[in-house]
Amino acid sequence: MLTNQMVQILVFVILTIMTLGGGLGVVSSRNLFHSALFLVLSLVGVVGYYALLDAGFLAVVQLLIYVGAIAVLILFAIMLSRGLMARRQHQRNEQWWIAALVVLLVFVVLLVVLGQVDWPVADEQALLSPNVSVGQLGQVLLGPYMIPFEVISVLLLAALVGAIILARET
Amino acid sequence: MGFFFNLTPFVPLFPLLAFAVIILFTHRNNRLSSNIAIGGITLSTVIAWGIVAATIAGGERTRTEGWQLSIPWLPAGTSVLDIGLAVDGLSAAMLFMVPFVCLMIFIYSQGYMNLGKANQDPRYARFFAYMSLFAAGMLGLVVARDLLFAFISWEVMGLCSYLLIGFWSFRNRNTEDHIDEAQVDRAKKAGLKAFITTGIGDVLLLAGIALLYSYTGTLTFRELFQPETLAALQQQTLLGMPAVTVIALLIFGGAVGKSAQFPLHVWLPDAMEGPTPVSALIHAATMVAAGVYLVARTMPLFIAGFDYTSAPALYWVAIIGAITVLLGATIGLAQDDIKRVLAYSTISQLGYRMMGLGLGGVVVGIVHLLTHAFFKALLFLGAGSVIHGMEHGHHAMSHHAPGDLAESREDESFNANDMKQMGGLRHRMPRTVWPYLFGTLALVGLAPFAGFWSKDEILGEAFVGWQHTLAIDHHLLVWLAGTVGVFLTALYMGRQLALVFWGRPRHQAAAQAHESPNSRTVPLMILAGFALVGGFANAPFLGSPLHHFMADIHQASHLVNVAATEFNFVVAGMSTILAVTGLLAGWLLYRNYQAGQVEPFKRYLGPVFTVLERKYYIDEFYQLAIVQPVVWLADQVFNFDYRWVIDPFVNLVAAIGRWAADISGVFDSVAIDTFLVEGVARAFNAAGRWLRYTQTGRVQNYLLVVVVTVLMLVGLYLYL
Amino acid sequence: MLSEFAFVGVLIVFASLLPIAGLGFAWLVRPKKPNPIKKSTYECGLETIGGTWVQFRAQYYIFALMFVVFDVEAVFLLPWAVAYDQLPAYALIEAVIFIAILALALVYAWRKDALRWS
Amino acid sequence: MEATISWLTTLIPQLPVPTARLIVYVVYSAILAFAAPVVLVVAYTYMERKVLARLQDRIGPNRAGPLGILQGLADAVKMLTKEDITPAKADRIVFNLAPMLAVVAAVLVFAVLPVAPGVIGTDLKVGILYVVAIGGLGELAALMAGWSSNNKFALIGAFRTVAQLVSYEIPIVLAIITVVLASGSMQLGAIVAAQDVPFLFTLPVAFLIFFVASIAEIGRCPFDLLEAESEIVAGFHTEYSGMKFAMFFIGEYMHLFSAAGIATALFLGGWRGPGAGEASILGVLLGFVYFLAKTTLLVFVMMWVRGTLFRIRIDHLLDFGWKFLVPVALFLLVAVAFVLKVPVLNSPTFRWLGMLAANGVVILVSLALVVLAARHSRSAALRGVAGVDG
Amino acid sequence: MGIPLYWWLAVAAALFCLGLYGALSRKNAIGVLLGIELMLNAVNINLVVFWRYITPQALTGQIFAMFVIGIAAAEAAAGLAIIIAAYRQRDTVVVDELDMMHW
Repeated sequence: MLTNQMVQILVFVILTIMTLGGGLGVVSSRNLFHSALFLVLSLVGVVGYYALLDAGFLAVVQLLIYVGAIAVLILFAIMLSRGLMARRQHQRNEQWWIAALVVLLVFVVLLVVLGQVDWPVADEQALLSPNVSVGQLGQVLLGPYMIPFEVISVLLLAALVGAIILARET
Repeated sequence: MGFFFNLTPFVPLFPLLAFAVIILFTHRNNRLSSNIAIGGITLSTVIAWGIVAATIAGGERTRTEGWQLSIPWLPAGTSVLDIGLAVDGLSAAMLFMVPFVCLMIFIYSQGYMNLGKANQDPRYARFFAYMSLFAAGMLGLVVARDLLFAFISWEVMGLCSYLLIGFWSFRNRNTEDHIDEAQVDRAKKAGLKAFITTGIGDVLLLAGIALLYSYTGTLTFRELFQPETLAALQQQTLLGMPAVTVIALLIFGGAVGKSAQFPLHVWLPDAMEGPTPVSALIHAATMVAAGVYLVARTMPLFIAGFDYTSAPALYWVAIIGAITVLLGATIGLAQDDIKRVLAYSTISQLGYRMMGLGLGGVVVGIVHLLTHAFFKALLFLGAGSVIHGMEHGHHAMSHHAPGDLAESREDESFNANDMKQMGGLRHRMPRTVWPYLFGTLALVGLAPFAGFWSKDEILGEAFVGWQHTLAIDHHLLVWLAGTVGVFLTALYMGRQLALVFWGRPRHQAAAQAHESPNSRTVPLMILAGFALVGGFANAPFLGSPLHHFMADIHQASHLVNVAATEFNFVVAGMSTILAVTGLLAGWLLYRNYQAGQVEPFKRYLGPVFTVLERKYYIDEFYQLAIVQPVVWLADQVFNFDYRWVIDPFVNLVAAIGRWAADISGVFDSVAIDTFLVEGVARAFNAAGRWLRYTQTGRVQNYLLVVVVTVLMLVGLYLYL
Repeated sequence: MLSEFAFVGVLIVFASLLPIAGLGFAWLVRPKKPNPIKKSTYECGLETIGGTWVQFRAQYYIFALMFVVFDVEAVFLLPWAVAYDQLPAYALIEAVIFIAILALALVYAWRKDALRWS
Repeated sequence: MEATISWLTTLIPQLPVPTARLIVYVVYSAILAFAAPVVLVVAYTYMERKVLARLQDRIGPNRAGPLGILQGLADAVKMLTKEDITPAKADRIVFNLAPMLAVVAAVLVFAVLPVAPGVIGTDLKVGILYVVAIGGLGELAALMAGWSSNNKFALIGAFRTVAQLVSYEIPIVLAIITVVLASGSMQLGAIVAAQDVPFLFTLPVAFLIFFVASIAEIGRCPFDLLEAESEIVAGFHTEYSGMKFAMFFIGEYMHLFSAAGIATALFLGGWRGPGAGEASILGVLLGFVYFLAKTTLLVFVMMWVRGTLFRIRIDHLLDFGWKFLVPVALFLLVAVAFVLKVPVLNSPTFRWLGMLAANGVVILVSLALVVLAARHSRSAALRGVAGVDG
Repeated sequence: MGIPLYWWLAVAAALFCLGLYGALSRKNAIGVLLGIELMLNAVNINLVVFWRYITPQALTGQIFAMFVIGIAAAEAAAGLAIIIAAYRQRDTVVVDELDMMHW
């Protein structure tokens, strides 16, 4: 008999395999194109996480922005720098082993620290009925977070202008 | 009438809109642009005067409680910063003056910037845009309901002063034949100087505002001046003083910068590198008035916890004011540049206002601000007219004498601003001289001109204050400084009149100077009218009406000196005698001054005059004591990095390695055992390489270092 | 409570079964006689010259760039659109400012000829 | 779906709800993932051939079965038995994954398609955004296919495809935001429910933008540059053959259907029509028929367009997207937002009329601007000629 | 929620560490960028998880995640443009060879 929790854990495990496996692929693959595809896999896993966490809007946004837009951008950039694809080269620099050690240390420290904290988890009732409507999101976004909301458009404009200046063939 | 109050936002908004429209859309069409600017300020003036009328009609209640509007402006997560506008008696009084004087100056500017002529300024439209923004800033400050909006307006003004004072640093040298590099350079430096010097004050002001907000959680004037808020502020101590006093002094610091009080006055005389209308705007209606207005507005903070005769913050206001009066007036004696004399006179007159405020007299300070605005705008515009006349004369001179063209073109000694090259202009510029004379008399403080009433009230207040105690305190000091100041003012103005309008022309240009066109002389005449009658608005024998109009606002706090002082014949008589004496002395001494002579003051004062001429060497002192050390420090830091420590160290390591290698070479030839030698060399080499790793230029190395460091910090935090 | 995405999960499984089944079945029935010529790169019958990685123009990248920017802006506009009825009138002004900045980006790209395919 | 689940639990009382839900999900998934693609592809290819043939004064398929009705089946068998060729230099894994991803992406859109009253895979709160987001997977599939083939044509085709897809996704999203603004929800069910008057009549400009951009999104004529034979052979799937090619083919036709279906749901009132409703089986069936009819009508229009218009050049294509559709869509969005905040228009009828008026203004202004711009550029060109002559 | 909070945090930490490793050890600038994207996503997972488990009634976590996604998009756009420009200038995207700031 499948209980709700078992399904959730099963889905969680599958998503984790996707996400972390994808992440591992990103950092270990020798072919940059494959790296980028692994990134997509990993990000789709994150989409699943968001869906599992009842953040439906974010899940779709993640799919739209990361998979639909950023991944395409990255793939374009990879294809545009053709030298990368032709030359088979070592993908790791010489400090990779130090990096690996340090990162492992970071991971252990994080696990220990995260385990020690007593997280103020909300009560059962609140956990069961999270505040998820997109309309409420919009109200918050245009209310208290109005300034960041406007600033993000300025940021994007700046990024676009900068990127066009940089990427244009003159 | 109350209808006008609801239009208050438009008072600063119209000039702001004019600015936006000019910058964004119409900047290619010069005439349209300046007309938009004038239209904007005209609308502001109309509304502002409507508000003034409404305030007068509204009676006491309107004047004390006024009208206000608040807009939730900056929602930041959970808290919201409000921003708002308010009108009461004090702002209404300012609203009467500011937009109107701005309007006069704008109209004058149209002629001054040579609209439609061949030598029209290449950045004509931009000039009007900046002027509009400047006016918007000042009007915003006047109608501000809280310190936040006041500060924003304040900074807008700071920016505009920078842009306008340095306006001619971009002057197109191809079309402007008489503009030389040095002048462009001076304009640049003057703009920067104004920006940085006032910036010092702004930082203090911002610190004061921040402190105030952290203590009280509000920046709205009305809430701040609630007795309980003030009482709470007195309870806090900061640096061994009541917090409120520290805050008041910080706010005063801002005013010292903006209102050019000693020791931050140095920017104001240089500010006349900008076009003359800018000087008029800065000296009369906007910039320097802002500081005075702010102090008047926040007066309860200065007094809180004390009586207004003994509040320490006020004491310093009075002292600084007194110093500034004497400083400005004495330097003014020794300047040759017509605008510079006026600039120092402004500094001196600002000192008067601060003295008035320092005695707790909000009203007297503001009244002097108002009267001064009219006659100083008049004087500056008059000076501009004179300068233009001189330039015109210079131009005509070279034009009419074709044989001398080459010679006169290279006439390096000619300076249209130099009073010593003028003379006898009363014949050449009959329509400028009378307004100018009116302005002078108002400035000197002769009855019945505007300056008489406002200045005498400050002196009277000081005198009465002294009479109460008969101690040697700041009242006496203020009175003495003010009275001496009256004499000095009369002296330098007498000198100026004699040099500019009397005597014989001391340069060919003066002999051929031309009267200015109507666009310039008409504003002069209007302003002259105000200089003549403006003082009656608060004349004691009319019952000091402005006192009732303005003073009520601070009555809630029961702290501020709002009572009108009785007309004091001793004070008035004394200052009148001194003024007449000074004026006559200056006039007599300089009436017959010839070009090239040693000037009379210099003859009598000798080295003292040189000190005055060099403005007490304050600029030099700042250069020596502040600018150079800062530059030096920057150099040292650079050297530390580049020459002395970091780079040499890296080089040293390399040198040691090389040296060791040299040794090893010798060793090698002598000894057979090369293993050891190579080992040493390798060790040093490795050391050098290792040290160089700290500067690989590779982002990822740096990132790794960052991660490791963070890791170490986390470890420290967790386990220590 | 199962997430509203549960059905999507089930559908993903079945949707991937379709091509797997199709390809698998085809693999069973189709002929398999590879030879080097069949497996060469198709270039209208000619021999391939040079690598596949001819230099592409950054033009493509700029379109992707525009797309990213507009996509993000759209994502921020959607909550606004959904909540629009419950929002006060200033939401219109906020959004107009937002869209104006977005339009500015378009105008910039347009004026810089970044959108021209030449 | 919920109705079906409760029906199932009443039918077999001992069945627990989660299991019933699973069964319903599995059955509906199977229908969407297996039956729907096959039926759709067979039906629409047949329809397209017939329609095109008639438009070109031909008969079309007429051999396999009566009226050639079995033509689709014959094609399927042919595809199945074709040899599968993978180029030697291809990246095998990615090469094989790409067609699968294309099909999966196409099927996933069906999950939120409200095909009949109460019949929808899952009525996501963010349904319409989900549709757009899934579209991104299609771009990914094209890029993967183009890259892994190791073929210049395929790669250029992939670049072009993606450039076109991303360019036309923006007007689509903007049109969608307009609809969301008018209906106040991203849920497709709610959008359908909000259309007492179909948005086709209140937001005709949004519909036109959406429809035109949709044609470009699915890469059909006149926007079929992705497979411009004369330029880049067959685009990103040049190297594909046999069943893998069939996968792209299936994906394309499903895309056609889902684009028309989404347009139906957004603008034509979805399954709504006289008599349709969730109350009875008949109402549900009627709704399904309405939905299918409206969708097929849109598909037919697309085929008609294909048969009538010629392929446009890529620079014109991108210009049309960025310099016409996007500005108009932005303008429309602001105009509709403005209308919705005008306090006078508080009754639904007034709101509809207001929106219609806004649409009218937008289209008139933009057309006027286009005419002006065209006149300007024409006169500039004429001046240029005159200058050369003089 | 059937899944303990700690699992989520551990997964996010793991993803973050993978991204960090990628950013530190990749020779290729685009590879570094991919690592950074992974890290950003790890952060986002944390934001959403904290929203879901600790403050499910306040939407701050989701809003922040949205902003992070927006910023990530801007970062990717500008970063990749820089890489393309660098590639065009120096014909390489190997980070070690992009050392104009070296010594």
